[in-house]
Amino acid sequence: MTRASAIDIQDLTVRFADDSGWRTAVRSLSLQVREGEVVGLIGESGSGKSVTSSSLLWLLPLGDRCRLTAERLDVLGLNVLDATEREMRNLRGAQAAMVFQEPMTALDPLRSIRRHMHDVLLAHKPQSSRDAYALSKQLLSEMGIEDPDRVLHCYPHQLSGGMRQRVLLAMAFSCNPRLIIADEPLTALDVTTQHQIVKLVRRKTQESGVAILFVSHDLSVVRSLCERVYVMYAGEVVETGPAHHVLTRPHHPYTQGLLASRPELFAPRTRLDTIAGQAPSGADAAEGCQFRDRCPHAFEKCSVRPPLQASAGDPERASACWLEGAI
Amino acid sequence: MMQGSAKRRLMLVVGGALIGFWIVIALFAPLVAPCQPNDIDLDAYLAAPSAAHLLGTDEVGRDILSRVIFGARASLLTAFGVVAIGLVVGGVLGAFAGLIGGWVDLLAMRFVDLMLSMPSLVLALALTAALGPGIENAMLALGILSVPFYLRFVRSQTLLVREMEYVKWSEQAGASLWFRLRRHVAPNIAGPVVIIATLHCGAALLAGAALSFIGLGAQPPLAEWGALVSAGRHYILDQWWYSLFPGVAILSVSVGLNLLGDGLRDLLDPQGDAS
Amino acid sequence: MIGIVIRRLIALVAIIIGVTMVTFLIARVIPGDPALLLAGPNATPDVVAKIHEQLGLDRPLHVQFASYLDGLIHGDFGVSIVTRRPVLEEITSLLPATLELMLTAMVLGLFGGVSLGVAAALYRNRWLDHVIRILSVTAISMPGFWIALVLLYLFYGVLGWAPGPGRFDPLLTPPPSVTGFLLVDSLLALDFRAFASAASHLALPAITLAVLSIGAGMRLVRGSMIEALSQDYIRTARAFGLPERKIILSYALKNALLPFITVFGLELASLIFGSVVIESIFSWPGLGSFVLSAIFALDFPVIMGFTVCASVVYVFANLLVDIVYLLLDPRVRGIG
Amino acid sequence: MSILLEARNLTVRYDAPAQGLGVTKKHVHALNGVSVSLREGATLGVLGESGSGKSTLAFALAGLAPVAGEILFQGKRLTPAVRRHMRGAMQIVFQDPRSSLNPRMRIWEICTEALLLSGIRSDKKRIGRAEALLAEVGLPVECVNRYPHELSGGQRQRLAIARAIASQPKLLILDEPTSALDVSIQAQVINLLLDLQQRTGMAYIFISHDVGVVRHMSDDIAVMRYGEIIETGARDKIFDAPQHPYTRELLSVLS
Repeated sequence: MTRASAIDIQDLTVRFADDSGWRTAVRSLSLQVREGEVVGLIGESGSGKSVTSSSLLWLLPLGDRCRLTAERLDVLGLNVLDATEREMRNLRGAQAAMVFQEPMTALDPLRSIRRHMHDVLLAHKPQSSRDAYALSKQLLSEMGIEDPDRVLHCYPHQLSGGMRQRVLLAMAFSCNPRLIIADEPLTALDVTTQHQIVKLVRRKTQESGVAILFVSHDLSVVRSLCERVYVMYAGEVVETGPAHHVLTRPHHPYTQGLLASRPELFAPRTRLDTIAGQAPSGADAAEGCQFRDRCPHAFEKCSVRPPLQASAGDPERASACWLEGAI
Repeated sequence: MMQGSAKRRLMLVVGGALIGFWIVIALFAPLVAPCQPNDIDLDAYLAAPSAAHLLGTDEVGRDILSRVIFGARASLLTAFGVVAIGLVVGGVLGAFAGLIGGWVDLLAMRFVDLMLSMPSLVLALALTAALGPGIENAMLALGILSVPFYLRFVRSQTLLVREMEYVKWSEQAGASLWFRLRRHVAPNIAGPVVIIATLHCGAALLAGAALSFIGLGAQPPLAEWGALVSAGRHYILDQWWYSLFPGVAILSVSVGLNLLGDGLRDLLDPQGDAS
Repeated sequence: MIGIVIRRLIALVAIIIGVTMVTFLIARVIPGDPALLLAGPNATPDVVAKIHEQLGLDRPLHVQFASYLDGLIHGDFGVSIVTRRPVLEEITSLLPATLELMLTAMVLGLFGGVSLGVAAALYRNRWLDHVIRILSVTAISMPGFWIALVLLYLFYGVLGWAPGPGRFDPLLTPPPSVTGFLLVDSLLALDFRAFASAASHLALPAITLAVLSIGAGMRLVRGSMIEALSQDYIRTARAFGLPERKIILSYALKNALLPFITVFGLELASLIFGSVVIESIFSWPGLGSFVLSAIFALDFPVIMGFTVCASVVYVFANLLVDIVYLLLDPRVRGIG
Repeated sequence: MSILLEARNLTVRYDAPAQGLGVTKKHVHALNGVSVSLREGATLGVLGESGSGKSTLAFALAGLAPVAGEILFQGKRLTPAVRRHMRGAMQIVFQDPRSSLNPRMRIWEICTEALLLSGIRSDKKRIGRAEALLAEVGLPVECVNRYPHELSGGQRQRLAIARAIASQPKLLILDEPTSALDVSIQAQVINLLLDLQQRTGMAYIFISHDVGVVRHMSDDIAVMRYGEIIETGARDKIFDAPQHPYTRELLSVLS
């Protein structure tokens, strides 16, 4: 615990309004990423993982329809809650960069790759456009792009999804950030392309010592890439700990169910274990454990919300279940 | 949020109320109007608004309020007529072209491309002039020239829905063209078509009034809003009320139709607040 | 890219022939017999037959059309029945006045529409947005001829800020004609009194014409700007710390203006129509007034000539718009 | 067991549109000489990445794409006339349960569309059948009168399955039926499909990019790339000893 923290979230709550009322997307969430650490954030759709990652760089559409409260929201030592617009701009891109899920729409269709990259480089460090070009070229080759000159002159629609994601990664690494927030960066890609990008990210992290918050729903990718993991369900962290341990011997019934329902674990053409029912739809759910309606172990005490408590046998691990350690 | 849906409802209510108000006025004009629209009273020409004539009188002493009230009939009928001609002819041809495809579609689209590459209001001007001035001819000209617009819109909507997976499912399950049109395509394009027709109705009202204003539409002594504004233009510096009130009538119906159209669009597509 | 332009140019020729044909049909077939109109109600059949021969109306329709088309190609639009002068000559002599009016209205419409639309989008759902939206609905709902009268009453009749109808102060000497645009000519002659007079006469009719396109323009720009601002690439740009100014101007606005460009070409049609309706109100000595009087004199050569010219200008303007679009959008640039 | 479906040398060519977004191509081979065969009651898994032509294969088999080649179903050559005659013996479930359900129809209307097509017009009969179908796919019966947007993603996919099995088909073409779903919901749908197959003896063509799911569902597997089948055979053979290097690359993800 000697390393300084890259991300420090305490008690984050984000609520959205729609026609039917307020909906809690993230509920008193706490999360830490230390400098140089690769941390996974796992959850199914609607679990609040993308909202959490967007709130770090203050990219939520805050206003009448979206409210955010937190006890602490620090990114690389900057208090994001009170930061000025200028401080945020210096943080974004330069020290903390973000990569998104959809490489197909994350780039402006009317701007060439060269101008995209120059925009980022020039926004954070005044330099000649010749230098920016040389740097862009180098960054692209580091991302495994063989003909960076051609790619730089392309427009986004001329590149495949995998290529675009490489470009976005190159942009993310362009100012030597200390933190990268990757929001489902692989989901829209083919399996074989995913494989290559994972290898690339792993190499780059080892080289640069950047901290990564890797948001995903893919258990196997997170297990192979991350040191620690947070598992989210219905806006809350239900379990956390070293990735390998949590994703092989989960403590929380939800994580257990999630792992058990993967077809890979079963003999072909047999029934899978499933989590019954479906996640709460978000309109402010009842008090207590959000998972209790789907949980095989639910009992009376579950009507009170269980805190995230450290595991007795392993202080690195914690889960939000009254039966922690017992199941 | 609540605010959004309340605003949407407000637009619908205001728009609907304006249109409803004028339709009622047009239907019951003889009951509502204080005078006959063509009653001449040469002693009270160009009178200012007063208790006897709420909106004043024109150059031969006709009651302007009554003429505005009766004018609703001609003005609204023209606008509705234009939309009806365009919608029925263009809509049927468009749905047909979209579903049949092939060379029928190709031919129809070349024709539409040609027609839409011309300035249709200018053509309407020439066509009305050729047909001879008159409110029916103005309506006919505007209606005919809006056919390609509806044809293209209904066709594109039909093509869009045709490609949806539920229509594909129906097709592989053995549903006939007619079945798919009736069960799947029609219910799903009805909304957008109604919205477009509502908005176009506002444009048609303005175009019809403009033709009447320049003298190609309604002929005297027929009361029509555009013609009323036109008759009052010579007195605008002294008897401003003459032209003002029929203009306000046009404006209110047109605003009503636009609000109604926008409100319906928001209702159909609450996310896309792009109007 | 060049392929597309060539293809569009070929299509253009077809469209112009089509336009001419439609106009021709409107003028020749629908009203029945122009000779009857010309000869008046009391003409004897002999007179009518003679006019037929003179106008070439006794020949088959397609022959008539071919000869009309042939005339057009050689710049022969026929002779005005009323003024007895060649139609083309009339049109070219009146064109500068109308063009000056329309271009001014277009510039006003463009700037007004884009800036108000962008402002509404940036202040979405706040009071500025609501005010702009109400203004835009009102603007597109107002009949142009009525706006003209209201403006004339207010600014000429009541306030006396604007000069009365006409294009220029009759007591001043107009600047020597170079371009035919009074604004430009007076500046070239360094005659600032003439410029002030021309500008003040131009103000009301230009504003009247511009109101309609401002209303439509701001609706469209607001919508496409909101759409553009919600795109993923805006979020990417923010996430990489680009300055907000840059995000709005280089990323969002550029994308938002693409749909606006196409619509702006289509707006030209309502400007042409509007000029016919409005010019006579302001006694503007342009094509619109001329055509309007031709319509009531049943001066078909003029009506046809005007319709054909307006259509050709319109078609060309839209071709230009398409080319600009091609230049701006790399997604279609590479094709064809 | 007898052969249910035999497709020989299927080829689908799209003329790339002259104008459009993306790269210009002329004559794209979406499907290039593909042959598959399927026994009654068995499952053929089709594995491929985006653009491999696997969805085009589904469309071609369902008669929704202009296809060259020959399809034999229960020994009969499928022509448009034969297809009309055998209404409902072959059905399809699409990937996106959002666009595959008509938003303006009620749930009972959606899942009994096949009945209406086969001439059962009585609403009462259809509602009764709809309730039975909903129960069969594990949807609450009280939602017969609702609209699809009131259902969750997993429920919509159940509804799409109910609609497909209403005509008691012999073959169900499943085009990425679980790809839009979360893992925990995906498992429920997979179980449903396995149960249905066991109960009714339907054959499946199961199309997916997910190696794990395809392996779990299939008896035989065909691996597709660039509109062609590059490797095909029994599941265990493909997984234990993949021949083609691309297959090996795909499967390496699983380990």
